[in-house]
Order: sequence, then C-alpha cells, then structure tokens
Amino acid sequence: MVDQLPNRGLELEMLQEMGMSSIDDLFDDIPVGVRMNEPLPLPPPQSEEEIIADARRLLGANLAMSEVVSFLGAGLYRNYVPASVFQLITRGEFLTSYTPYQPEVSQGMLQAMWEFQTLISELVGLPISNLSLYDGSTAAAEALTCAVRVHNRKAEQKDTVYVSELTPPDKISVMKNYCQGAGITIKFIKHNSDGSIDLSSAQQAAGSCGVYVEQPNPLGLLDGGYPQLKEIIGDKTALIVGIQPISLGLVEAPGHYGADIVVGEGQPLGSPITAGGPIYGIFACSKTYLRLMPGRIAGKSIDVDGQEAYCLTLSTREQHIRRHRATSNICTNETLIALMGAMHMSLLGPEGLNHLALRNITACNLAKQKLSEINTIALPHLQGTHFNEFIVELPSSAADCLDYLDGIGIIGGFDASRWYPERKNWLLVTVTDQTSAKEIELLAAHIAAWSVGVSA
Amino acid sequence: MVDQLPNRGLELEMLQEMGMSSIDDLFDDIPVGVRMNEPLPLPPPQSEEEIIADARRLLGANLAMSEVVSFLGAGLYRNYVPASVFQLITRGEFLTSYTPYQPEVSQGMLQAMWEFQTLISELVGLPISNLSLYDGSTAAAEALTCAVRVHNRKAEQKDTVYVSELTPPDKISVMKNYCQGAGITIKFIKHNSDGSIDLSSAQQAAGSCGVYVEQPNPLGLLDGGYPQLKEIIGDKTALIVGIQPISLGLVEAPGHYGADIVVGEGQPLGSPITAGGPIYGIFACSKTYLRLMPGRIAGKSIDVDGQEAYCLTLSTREQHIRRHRATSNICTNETLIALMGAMHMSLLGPEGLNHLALRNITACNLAKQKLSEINTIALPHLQGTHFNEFIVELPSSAADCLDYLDGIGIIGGFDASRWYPERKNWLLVTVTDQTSAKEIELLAAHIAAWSVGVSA
Amino acid sequence: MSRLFDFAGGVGMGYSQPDTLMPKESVSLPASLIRKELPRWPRLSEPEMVRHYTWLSRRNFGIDTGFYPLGSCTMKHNPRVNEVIAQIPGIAQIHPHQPEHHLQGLLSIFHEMQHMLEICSGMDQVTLQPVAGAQGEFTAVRCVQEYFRKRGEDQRTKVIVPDSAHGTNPASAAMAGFEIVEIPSLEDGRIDIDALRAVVDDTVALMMVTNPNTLGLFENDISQASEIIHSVGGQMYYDGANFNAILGRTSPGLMGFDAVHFNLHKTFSQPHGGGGPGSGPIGVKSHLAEFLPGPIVKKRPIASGHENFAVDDMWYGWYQPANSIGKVQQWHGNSGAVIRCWAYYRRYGYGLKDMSEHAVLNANYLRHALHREAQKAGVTDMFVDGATTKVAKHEFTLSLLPAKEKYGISAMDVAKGLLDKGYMAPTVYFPLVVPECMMFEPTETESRDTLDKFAKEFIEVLQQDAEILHEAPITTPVRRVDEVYAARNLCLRHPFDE
Amino acid sequence: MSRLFDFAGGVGMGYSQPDTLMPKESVSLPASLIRKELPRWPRLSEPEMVRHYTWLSRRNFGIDTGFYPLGSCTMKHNPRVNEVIAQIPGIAQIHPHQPEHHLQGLLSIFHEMQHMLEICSGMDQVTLQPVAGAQGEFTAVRCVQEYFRKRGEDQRTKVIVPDSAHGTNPASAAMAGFEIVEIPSLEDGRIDIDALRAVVDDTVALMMVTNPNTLGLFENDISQASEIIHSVGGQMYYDGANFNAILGRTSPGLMGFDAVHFNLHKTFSQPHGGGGPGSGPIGVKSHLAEFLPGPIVKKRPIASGHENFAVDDMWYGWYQPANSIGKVQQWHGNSGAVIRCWAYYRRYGYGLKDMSEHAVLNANYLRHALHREAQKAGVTDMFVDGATTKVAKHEFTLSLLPAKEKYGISAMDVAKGLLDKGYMAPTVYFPLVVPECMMFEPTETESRDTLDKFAKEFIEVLQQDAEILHEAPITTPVRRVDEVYAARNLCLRHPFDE
Ligand SMILES: Cc1ncc(COP(=O)(O)O)c(C=O)c1O
Ligand SMILES: Cc1ncc(COP(=O)(O)O)c(C=O)c1O
Repeated sequence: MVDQLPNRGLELEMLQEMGMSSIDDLFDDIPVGVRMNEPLPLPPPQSEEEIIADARRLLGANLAMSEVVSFLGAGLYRNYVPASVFQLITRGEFLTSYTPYQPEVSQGMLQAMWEFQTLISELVGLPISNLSLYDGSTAAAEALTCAVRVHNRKAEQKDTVYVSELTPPDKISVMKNYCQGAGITIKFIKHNSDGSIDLSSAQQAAGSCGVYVEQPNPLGLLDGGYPQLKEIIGDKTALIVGIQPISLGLVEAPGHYGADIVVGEGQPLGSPITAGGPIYGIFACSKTYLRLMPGRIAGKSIDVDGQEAYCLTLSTREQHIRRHRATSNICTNETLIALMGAMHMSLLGPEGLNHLALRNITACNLAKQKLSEINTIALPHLQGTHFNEFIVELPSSAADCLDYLDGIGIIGGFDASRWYPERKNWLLVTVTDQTSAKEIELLAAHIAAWSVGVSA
Repeated sequence: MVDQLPNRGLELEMLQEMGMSSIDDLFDDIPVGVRMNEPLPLPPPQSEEEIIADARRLLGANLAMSEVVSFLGAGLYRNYVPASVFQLITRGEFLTSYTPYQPEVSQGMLQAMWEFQTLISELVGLPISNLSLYDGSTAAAEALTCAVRVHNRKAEQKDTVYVSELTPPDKISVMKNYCQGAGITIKFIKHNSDGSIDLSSAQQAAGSCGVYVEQPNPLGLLDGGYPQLKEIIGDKTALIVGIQPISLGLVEAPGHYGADIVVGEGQPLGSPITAGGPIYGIFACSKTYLRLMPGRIAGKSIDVDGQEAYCLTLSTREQHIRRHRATSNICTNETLIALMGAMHMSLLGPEGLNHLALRNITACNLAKQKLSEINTIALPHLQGTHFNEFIVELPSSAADCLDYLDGIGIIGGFDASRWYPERKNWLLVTVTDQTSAKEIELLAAHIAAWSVGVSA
Repeated sequence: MSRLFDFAGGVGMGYSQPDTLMPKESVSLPASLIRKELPRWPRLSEPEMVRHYTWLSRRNFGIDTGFYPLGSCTMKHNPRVNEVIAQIPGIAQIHPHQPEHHLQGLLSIFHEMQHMLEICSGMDQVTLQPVAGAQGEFTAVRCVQEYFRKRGEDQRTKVIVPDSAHGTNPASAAMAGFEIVEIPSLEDGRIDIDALRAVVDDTVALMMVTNPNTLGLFENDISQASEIIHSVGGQMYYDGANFNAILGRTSPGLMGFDAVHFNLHKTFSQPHGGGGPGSGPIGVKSHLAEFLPGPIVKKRPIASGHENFAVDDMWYGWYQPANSIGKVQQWHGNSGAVIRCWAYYRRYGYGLKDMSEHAVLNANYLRHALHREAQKAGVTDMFVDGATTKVAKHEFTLSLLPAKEKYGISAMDVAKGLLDKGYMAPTVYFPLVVPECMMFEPTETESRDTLDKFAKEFIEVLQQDAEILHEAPITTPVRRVDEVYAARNLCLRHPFDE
Repeated sequence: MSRLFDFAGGVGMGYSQPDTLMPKESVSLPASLIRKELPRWPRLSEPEMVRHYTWLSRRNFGIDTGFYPLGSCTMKHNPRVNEVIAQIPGIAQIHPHQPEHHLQGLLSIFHEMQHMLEICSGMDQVTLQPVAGAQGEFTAVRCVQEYFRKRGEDQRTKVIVPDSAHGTNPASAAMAGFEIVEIPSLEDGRIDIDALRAVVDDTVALMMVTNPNTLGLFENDISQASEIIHSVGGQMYYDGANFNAILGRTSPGLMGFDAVHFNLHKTFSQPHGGGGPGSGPIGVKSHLAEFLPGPIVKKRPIASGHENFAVDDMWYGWYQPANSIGKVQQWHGNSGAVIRCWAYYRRYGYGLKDMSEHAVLNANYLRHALHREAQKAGVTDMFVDGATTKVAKHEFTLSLLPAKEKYGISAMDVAKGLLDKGYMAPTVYFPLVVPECMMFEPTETESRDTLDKFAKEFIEVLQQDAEILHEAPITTPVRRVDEVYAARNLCLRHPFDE
C-alpha cells in the first residue's frame, strides 16, 4: 500500500539511480555488532479502518466524564470548547507547522502567539506573557527557579522559596525536581483552619526569593488576604500566584494586587482535559523577570519594507542559543493548545469570560447550599468564598463515599486525602459551567443517602 | 449576545447614521395589511451548548447503522470515508464558497470539479461527466428526459422510454414526475425468473428514445446480457445504465459496452448515508448528449496571460441563461458532496477501487454461501453473480423476519415487498466492505433460528 | 500548479484497507462483465492527497476568507457547531429505510422543522423532501398541477412569471409542462399590476413571485396581485429565496400565497460550497396539502410498547398525503442539511426576527455607506440606485451605467477590481431590468466595520483608471479567465495522452 | 491585515452561553477580590473569529502547504485519522484522577506503547510521562542522578556532551545540576573518541549522544564510546530525536545505552503546530527503572468482580517505581499525544522498519538529486557536503561556504530564496561544526517527484544573482523580518492606547 509512503514500489529505481542495489546498502554504515537482525517482534500493519475500530473499542471502554455525572476537578475542569475552535485549529497550516524559524512564512502563527500573549497579559494583569509552558505544574516550577535567578543575589534567604502548604503533592513533586538542580530549598507557608493563608507564616517568607500561592486555592477558596501578601513579603521576594484562568472573569487579576509572576493551568480556556495533556501552562510576569524567564516569546517587528511583521524574540534566553546557561530547557512546547486558548478567548470576549466565571461560581454556590442542607455531612469552609470547588467533610472516608457513588454512576469528586493524608474524610467537590442543577440535586441526594447509611 | 450578529448593540448608531430612528423604519414599506404583529410563536434562542446537547440527545435516540449489525442497503451503502476527506472538505474555502461565478478567485473549486469530471468519466467509460445532480434517482430521471430531447425527433416510438421493471418504485416515481411535463410515457422491460433481463422484451424498446437498466440490478445481480443491449436497441435509442460506482472496480464500465448515458448514486464513493441526503448523483454521457444534458460543467481554459485556468462552461444549457428553455431547472446542486467523492477517489487510486470492489463481492459471496447452507430458506438467484446484495426467499414474510431480527438488534436487510408487493417473503440482504465475517455468521444463525421456528 | 493527474505514485492505494473476507481468487465474473482496464485514476498517498486539496482550497474564495456580498445568494456565516452535529452517527449513519422506531430523534427534528417553517411562512403543511430551491419550485408546481387536474381544470396551462424572476422559476414550471407567460416588471423590478391584469384569465394556473423582489424591494402591491390571480381561480407561488428579509415581519401566508419554497441552505445556513448541497422544503395551504410528496412527518400518541423508543410524549411517524404527486427525490430529502438548519434555527428561535432585521439593517447601511463614500470622494457620477426607494430589504442594486457611459467602466470591470481588493464580487448583470447591474447582499453576519471598509474600497476601485481596471484582477491566482475560449475549445476532462 | 485587537464589536460574546444556575446578583465576593476592570479582550462574533483565524492560517506554512525539509525536526505527514481518534470522548473527556476501572482502554494503550517503545529501543522500562524531548532528557538525567546518589557516587557531577549536540542536552543536564563538559566533535560531527578518552574519569555521570548525529551520520564508534563511559562507571544517554533513521535496523540497547528519550511528536507524528505539543517518553535499562517518574502502567491478572471493565484478559494498573524521582508533569503526560502516536504506530506495526528505510532512502535520494541537479546546471562550485560519507541516514547537511566565499550568497539567502519557491527552508546554521550549514530532512512521506522538483528549484535559487537573493523573499506575506529591531524595540503585547 502507498498509504503514508509515496515511494513504496519505487525503492529500487531510486536506489539504482544512486548506484545502489538494495535498501541494505543504505544501512551498511551501521556496524555489524549493533545491527538488529530479526524483524521487530510487533504485530502487522493495520488499515485506517481497523485502527479506528480498535480505537473506538478501547477508548470506548473508558468512562468519559461527558457521559456521566461528574464532580471531579482538582486542577482540571470540565469545560466547553466552541466547535469553531476545533475546526480552525485543525487547519493544516496551523496543525502541521512547527516552530516559526522562518518568520516570513509563519506570520499567521507568530501573530496568533503575540495576540495570545496580549490576551493572557490582560487576563492576569501583567505586561509580559510567554507562549507557552507544558502545563500548570511546570509553569509553577519554572516560576520558582526564575524567581531565584532574579532575586538570589540580593536575597536574605538565599536559594529559598516558599510554597503554600496546600499545594497538591504532585505539583510540589514537579517543583522539587525542577528546583533541586539549582540547589533551591522549598519551604512551606501555613494556612488557617478556615483555609485562608496564615499571614504571619507568610511573613517568614520575606527576604526569600519567592512565594507561591494559588487563587482559588486547592480547597477552592478565594483568599481575600492575598492582596496584602506583596506588602508582607516585600519587593525583593517574588509573589507568584497560580490561577484558574476562568476565575479571572470575576476575581481581581493578581497583577493588580502585586503579583510578580502569574502561572496557571490554561486547560479550562480552550482545551479538553484529555487525561491531563496536552494542555498548556500560563506564565506571565512583570518586566523585572523578562530576561530570565523561560519559554518562547513573539515580538512585533517590521520587515525590510517597514511593514508590520512578527518574529520570535529574546531567544538568547533559550537553549538553542544559550545551551547549558539557558533559562530553561524547553524547546517543543504547547503552542497549538495555547492557540486553542486564544481562539476561545477571542470568542468569549470580556463579557463572555465574566459570564463563564459567573456560571462557575453560581453553580458552586448552589452546590454548597444543597450540600450544606444535609445534616450528616459538614462543609468545613462554608463561610469562605469558593470559586468552583469546595471541601465536604464526610462521616466516613471519602474513598468509601466515592466507591458508593461510582456504583450509581456518579463521579463524586476528588478524595482529598490523596493530597492531605490525614484528611481521610475530605471530599473535594467540583462544579463547573458544565454542571446542571439536576446533577447537583442528584449528588446531594446520594451523598445524603450514603452518609445516613454510614452514620447509622 | 453578539454570537452570529456582529452588529448587535450597534443598531441605533447605524440607523441614526441613515437618518432613521428605529428598526421599524426599515420595514415601513411592508403594507400594514400584511404585517406580522405578534412575535413568532417559537421558543427562545439557545446557546451552542444547549443546541449540541439537544442534538446529541435526539440524534442519539436514533439507531445508527454504525452501532448495530446491519444488512440494509437497497440503494445506499455502508461505507468508510477516510478521515482526511472530512478534514479537507470542511476547510472554509471549500465549505463556505458557492457557485464559482468569479473564476479568478474560484480556481480551487473549478479545478476540483474538472478533476471530478475526469475521475467519473474514467470510472464509467464515457467522455463527458457533469458535476453533479441531486442523487441517483434524479440523475436517472434527467437522463430519460435528456434522451428524449436528443432522440425524439428521429424516434420511431416518440415520447417513449423503457425502464427495467425491477427499478425501485420510489425511483420510478421520481422519473414519472420528471417525465410527465414533457409528455413522456414510461414503459417497462421484463426480467427473466433468474433475474436477468429478458432480451426479447428489450427488443421492444428499439426505436424508443431510451432504455434504463441498472447494473448491478436492484436484486443485486450483475447482468451478463447487458453488453448485447446496445445492439438490440440500436443507435437511435439511448442506452442508460444506472451503476453502483464501487462495482466498477471489478465490473466492466458501461461506456465500454455501449452505454450512452451512465447515471448512479455517488454515495458509496465518499459520502455517509445521512438518511439519504445530501448525497450526489452521477451523470456521464457521450458527446451526442453534451449540449442537451442537465447540470454544471467545468472546462479548462486560459486566462488573459495564457495561463491554465478553469471556468464553468456550456452554461447556455442552464436555467439562469436559457430560463424556461433550459435543459434542467437545477441550480444549487451537490458539488461539495461530489468533491468528497473526488477526494475519496484520489485516495483510492485504481487498485484501491479494485480492492474495495473485491471486499464487497467476497463478503457477498461469503454471505450467499452461509445463507445457502440453511435448508429452511432459499436463494432464488443463487446461480447468478451478485455484487453486494441478493434476495433470500423466506418461509414467511420478510417483514416478520425483520421484526424478529430487530428484536435481537440486527437490521436484517430490506423487505423487498416494499418494491415488489407480490414478493412478501423476499428479503434483500446487503453486505458491503464494512460487513465482517462474524456479522454474516450472526445473521445466518438468527435467520436459521427464525426460519426453523416459522417452518415448524 | 498541483494537478491531480500528475500523481503517478507508487503501487497500491492512498489509504490502506483491510483484507477481503475471502481470497480474491475466489471471485469469478462472467467474461463479458470483467473490467479489462481499471480507470486511469491517479495514485496519491495520503500526504499527497492532503497537500493537493489543501492547495486547491487555498485557491478558492469562501465566506471564511472574506466578505461575500453575492446578491440573491445570502452568503451568511455557516456556524461550525452545525458541522459537528451533522457528523453524529445518529444522522450520518442513518438509513432512510430504517423503521420508525429507529428514527424517533430524526423524525421529531423533521416535525419541528416542518412546524417552524409553517409558522414562519403562514402555510398549513410543509414537506422537507425537495433538495434545493429549484426542486421545491418544481414540486410545488406539480402539486398545483395535480390540484387543478383533480378539479378538472385542465385548461390551466399557463404560469405567469415576471421577467425579473430567477431563471429557475420559468425552468421549473416548464419542466412540469406549463407554458410560461413572462410579464415585464416595472423599473424597480416590481410587478406591473396592469400588465398582470392584461394576461390573466382562466388558463392561468399559477403566478410565481419573489418578494422582496430580485432588486431587494418589497412588492407593496402583492395583496392586489394575489387577488387578481385568485379572482381567475389561479394560485400564487412564493419564491422564498429572499426569505432572509422578512422573517417575523410578514409572511407569504399573510400576503395571500398558496405555496412557497424555502432555500434552507441560504436562510438557514447549510454550507453549499461550490454550488451545493441545498435543501428546498415547500409549504402549502391546506387545499394543496393532499398533493405533497410523501412521506411527511406527523405526530400521534405513542402506541403501548413503544415508549422506550420515544423522545418525548408523542410518536413521530411517516405519513403519506392522500393524492401525493409521488417523490422528487428517492429518499427523505437532504436530511443532513435539514439537521444543520435545525441547529441554526435553534440558535435563534423567535429571534429569527432579529436575524432578518439585521440582514435588512446591514443591506440598508451598506447602501448608505456606498453613497456616503462616493460623496466623500466626489465620484457620484459613477453609479445610481438600481431603483429609487427609501428602504431596501436584505439586498439592493446599483446601476453602473453612468460609469460605463462616461468612463467605459463596466460592472464586470468593477467586479474584477473588487476581487483584487480581497472581496467576492456582488452579483452582476442580474436582474436584467437594471442596466450594468450590481446586486449587493451583505447578510446579517457582517460587521459594520466590514461594511464601512468595503464601501471605501468599492469607491477606490471606481477611482481607478479604466485601462487599469480593464486589466483587473491582477492579484488573484489567475487573471481574467477566457470563458469564450473554454466554450470554443471544450476541454471537459483530463486528456491523458490522447 | 486582520488584527485581533481591532475587533471592538457589539455587546456580549462571540458564542452564546446558557444562563447561570442562580441569579448573578446572588454572587458576593470580598471587596478586595472583585475584579474592577475586565480584561481588554476584543469582541468578536463567530463569523469574525472564524475569518480572523482563517486569515492567520493562510499566512502560515505547514507540511500540508508544502515540502518542509527542516532538518532535525522530522516534519512528516500527520495522518488525519489520528485527529479523529483524539476527539473520542474516551480520551478527550477523561480525567487523570479517575479510578483504574474507568480507564482500562487508556491504560492498555499506554501499556502497548510502553512495550512497543521498549522493543524498538532495546530498553527494559518506558515511562510516557515526559511531555517533550527536552523533558525526557531532564527526566532521564534525574534518574541517573538518583541512581548515583543511591550508590553513594556523589562525586559524579559531570555530563559529557559533544559540541554538535542539540541545545536541550546541555540545558537539561544543567537544570538537574550537572556540570557540562563539552567535547569537540570530529569534522563530520562524529564523536572524537580521543577527546572523549581525555575527559573521562569517575566524576562523569553521563554522556549524551545523538545517533545518527546532528549531521545525519551514524556514529560507528558508538560501541567504543559506550565502553569508555561504562569503564569509568558512567551512563550512556541516547537522544532519540533521530530515531526515525534506525527503527528496526539497530537500537540504543544494542549500542550500549542505558537511557533514551523518544520524540514521539516527530517519529510518531503527533502534530506540533507552531512548536508543540510534543511527547517525550523515556526508556531505561533495568538498573534505572526504579527511579522513573510514576505512574507507569503494568499488567496483572484481573481481580474477580472486575471482568466487566477489562478490555482483554489482563488488568492494566498504575504502578509506582520504588525510588521514583517523583513527577515531571502533574498528570500522566500528554496522553492525547500518546493516543495519536499509538494510532500512528498501529498503521505500521513491524513495518516501522519500512518507515525508517523510506526516511533514509528519501534523504539519500535528495542528497543525490541535489548534486545531480547542480552538475546538470554547472553550479558545483556553490556547495559541498557537510561531511564526506557514502550514505547519510535520515538527514544530511550541505555547506554553502563556497557560495558565500565566491558569490557572497549565505545559507540564509538561500533559505529565503527557497521560501519564494514555496518551500519551507531546511534548518540553517546548525550544527555549528558545518560552516554555512543547511540541514535537510525530507522524511519518508515525501514523493520522489517532490524531491526531484525541490532539487531542481534549489539549484535555480543558487543560480540567482547575489543581489537578487539578498532581497528574497519577495512573494511571502511579509519580506525579511527585522529580528534585531524586534529585540531592540520590544513589543511583546498589543499596546492598547498606552
Ligand atoms: C430568487 C431565487 N429563486 C430560486 C433560486 C433557486 O434555488 P436553488 O439554487 O436552491 O435551486 C435561487 C437561488 O439560486 C434564487 O436566488
Ligand atoms: C537532536 C534533538 N534533541 C532534542 C530535541 C528536543 O526535543 P523537544 O523539542 O521535543 O523538547 C530536539 C528537538 O527539537 C532535537 O532535534
């Protein structure tokens, strides 16, 4: 079959033109000792129809969140990506391009990148945005090392950064991997029992290279204390805020209350969850960090005729120029997914973003209300403001409750003891713009039934 | 919401610039007596998310042939359309264009049309192909009227055409509607009990304006007698052959055995069944019919610089020029679907078409073999050569059998008594390249079980 | 150039297929039926095929690439979610011969669409079977024909068509066997009531009218025309190609029509790339309903045992009109198009009225902007309105006759000049009543910015020297194409090595 | 120009949304948290948005629009069925925290991919977590680092990298905290075994090698290099960016490597438009397996009660390596990319060998054709091979130094000239060991016709006058872009009215 190999059947002609007589001639530079002499022990090739049938069978065996009632979030969120976004992102000119090394024939992608930077910059309230990092966790990790690069010389607490103790362990694990090579110590900031940040604990971070907190925090809480953080930690310590981008349709942009770097998981803006990737990491910062930040940046320039034109810029930070002194090793990144984000943002507009945020928070409020009516469970942070998820304290383990709900066909949320092992009974319930009132009723009813059962 | 109306919210500004003050001003030319004064009694607008949810719910309630075991064909056939075809046809430049009135900016579509014409011309063995008619039935109907336009003056049997008696009644109904205005009488040609054409009956068509037969015929039979037809009916009578395009990967092209016009349902080449539309009608002919044929034709030309260029041609046949003397009233047609056909043909290549035909006929042979092993049923045309469907004679009504199979989740075929009312027990069983051996086993087993039951 | 028949390729096919179920050798055909030579199709690998059609597409203009003010064609944006919906297996993989209980979702959507079109048009019964506007016309004409046959009024052999009508109107009526009586229109394309009166008698079966007419003007004498036709026992047919102008503001029913077709692919946005597919449902008043092609969808109570298949509290079933003309397409029409148009309708609901209002707003605004820019640039001597009127509906015409007479610049020159500016040209030389006609239909999906920019650049084109404009277009994939050469040197397929 | 921030639009949003579940007024936020001004995002209706991004796309070059011989990037055709598969809800709508019994299909595919990559690379355990090649490198370096820490060999602080290595190699090793020892390559980019010997001692943790090297030549001394490094207790790392050259012909395992990364997005064709996404799994020998990031998929017998969820006769479960370095991405890597690459792999199966053979065939043929056309045209004085060799692997280099010296034509000039011919330029000025380097990688998905045509047109470019070539490109959306201006006048976002 020709299929993907247009020269199938022409091998001999081509070889003969080069004065060779067999494909083996092309490989005789491989020393005999390292040659693979047996065929690859793999199954035979499949046709497109067979592949798609197998894919449908295997992936069809997965339980897609779109096919059940789900309250699982914890960092990745059910969302809706407008149909036009998929249609446009799969245009071959976008899909099958690569890094725009030749700007003259890559203006479309470069301009889209530059527009993405602007959209993110406006979203988070900071002048600089890159395009883009792998995901929210690596963006957070790169922000920490970037903060150290910028502040370490003058820092009182050298090689030290502080991170909110609520940060999910998997994210902390990524941070540790990224930080250990540079000899950075990660210390933790405490939170109060109502979930809000312990400002006196934060005080201890002053003089370190950077502080990382999340808004909303991993318990789903919007923390009204953050606007004081910058003053507490001071100018020489980077305030790094991890955000859920949709929330910024309602919640103040961190750049407006002193954040120096804003990072986050871009997924809710334009990308399906896709089992956790490909998604894209948001990274924005103030001018101070520009030359030591990681990742790609597109700049607006002119061509030889003086016409508006775009190109990659500040590449001297990057590995292909600076090699081992680069600000990051990132090369292949998540541009195409970020571009989906740009398309989604373009369609939303400011009011659309605001409405999307309102859909999340009102659904969350409804869920809080319904669940708070159940006597056998508690909402430990009921008084706090949540964006789209919150903790429910159960009368028995969250794992048991999730099992029970799973039997009914409901994904009830996230077992928070996977993050906070001592919190066996904490269930993190997530609602998004995709959650219906009926689904909330259903969850409340079944949690009530289960909790009455275990309480009895 | 702006959504599809970019000027939402700008109405007043725009009106004022025109010296108006309300939208009503734009409609005051509508006489009071015919104004609609109440709002349209329709439901409120829906968001994209709500529409898609409703579509999934409603269309999800349909039983798609891709989700069950199906042997239903009878003119429309389960097929596979390569993924790249969908991806390319939805490129906005193709999707959102219209009739290429301005050839300078429509070269892509025009060239694709011209290439389609060539592909079809090669497929059926005739020099001319249009692009395209609505479906197979209207193509057949237009072929009849075209034949009369061409031959009537010299015809011995004026205003008369002959059609195979096996032709499905719905298709005959379309033919009648198209023919009646021109005063054309449709007479019928008989078939022998083995399903083959009765050549002596065909003899009677000599001197009429045209003869319409199908290859494979509606019983699924390939008729070895057709190559004699042209000689029998003579030069002054158009031989019109309706084809299933896939079969021509194996079966002689009608143009090579004397057909003057070849028509057919394009669907199996590049288009999903889609409940019967949009699909596309194939229409090809010899030079004799060119100036009196229906539909669009693209021609190769040059531009003012002498460069290769394409444009619509021979439009003087069409309604927008010739008005009531046009060869057809067709205006909007099925170009986009025909283009899917062209893409599919491009990917298949000659060998791919041949293989696809072989997949059909071998699956059909396997099904015939398995079903012929069942004692309680009969295959009345067992000795004939079938392409991808055949008649099974059941011990009781096909309708009953289909009901029984439906209960098991199998679409068992087509109740041929819907075409031939006296044949209550005839089931038309269709297999295609999409049918698996396992499905054939399943059908055989369940038909056997049912027929034993009713025979007992 | 990328040419399909240049791809000679390797061996095999561009997408690999599973094996046959039995060995190829097992197949035996009668010798007379064996194909001796396979079609001389090209051989493309998938990468080549993708690149070829991508290349072709990039040489094509669509709404997605720019403003497409092609009058009479309603080139509005095609929402992309509709394409997603049309790929759902519950429509794409449906066979029209499946039993009703397999198709309740489809049938309920059909029913909803019939109902919606009945409401919007003021008709009593709609069928979705015709697959394009012209087929809708033919279908309706056939129903009227059978109506009169049943009444024994066989003398009604004539169909009246204004000379400004679209070509499909007379063509469809002629196909059904009617004699066409063309009546001249007034200067503004409107019906000449006196001319109409002069030709009517009891041989008239039908009058076909487009309203707003092909100049974009509302026929304010329409009730009178209906009366005249009805007074001699004839029927009134509404060509709904311009339905985008009147939704929720008036209806063919209110104007006295007996039958109407809809160009769903225009008004309801089914993409019809390159010329189709379309969908041309018709609606009729109750006296014509028994003649409609079947099947039509009706609802009824759910039979017991069928509850599981139902999508709501009613059962949707096929229904055969008593004296049906039979079929005009072998299946159920362009169901896939109907589904897309349903999705489009759902987006607006009762707001279809807003949609029409914006279409009319945009058309009037563009007309205003063109005059405004002409004034600003001092080129008011180049064109005049195709018809004098305070307001147009969803489209309007200009006559470039002054430009032609003064500067030798034709409507076609201007059209080609617009191509160079990155626009699709408006419809030219139609309707014929307007000399050097250009017909503009912006649709509701264009922004004010686009209209303003277009108006400016239109005037820029007019300001070019005639000699330069004769050379246009120069920036397009090819330059002016020689259509005469194409007709004289017919090359309708790849010649291979003949 | 279409500029996103020019769209001021009407009111509202470009796609309509359902209402909120509770009235907006019910929402109360602490005053300090209320956003005062919404982002100054543009307002586009769907038609405007579609047109804007369509316009942008048409100003971009991709494999679909033309030959893309960008060396080191393996720009092969991206089969479209893979995109369809990646949209199936069973991957697109999957949350990584769902329990194993929700994900048996996904896990079985992960397992199949781990297994296939183990076979192709000769490694013992693969993880799919890293999301790009560079992250794969970093992950492997971290594993090696922990390996030595566990063994108490803390003195191993150095990583050896040939100067021809890709920038990510030293960058990744440095990120992990290693000191980089760069050794000069031989003229052909191959490892200088003597130079290597000179630097090794027991402070060496790792050597990173690309084979075939960045000049496209196979390192025939690779076994020797492995021996040297292993003899001092170090580890060998294989940069798999060039894996497309050797599948089924040799493997990193056979060559003595301990760890390897794969650029799935290159070799297995995950589309990475504009620069990504990628997928960079790594494979290691058993002694490193306990350090891999988790989770990894392992199979085991099905526990009773779970049969209904299973996709075959085994259970696929997550598994945490004993001394895991932890995570390098928060979830399970780029699962969506892994699925596409799985679909790609299935298309070839054991025929992955054919794929590599065609990649190498095409590269050698193109190299041959370039020399052939140069000969024909008599321009043999413009370039020389980047390295003398009988055969190249999947890519090769030319040096344009002669052209530069004789005619003042630089590799960059030629690159820009190629853009005017409708091609993407090869990689230029990399690797640095080749002066005025151009690096060509045609991949297996290009036809002979394309290679022949490109070779001809490449020579045509060389035949242009230097002055003319300095002006290239002239047919592209913009002309030569001033990168210095961009860096000096940083404009990294829309300025609004600042
Ligand atoms: C006024 C008018 N009537 C009828 C038609 C015919 O409709 P269709 O092209 O769908 O057959 C058209 C469209 O071209 C039209 O513009
Ligand atoms: C030789 C080589 N090594 C490593 C890499 C880095 O891989 P990635 O871009 O996937 O991070 C690349 C790709 O750019 C490469 O060409």
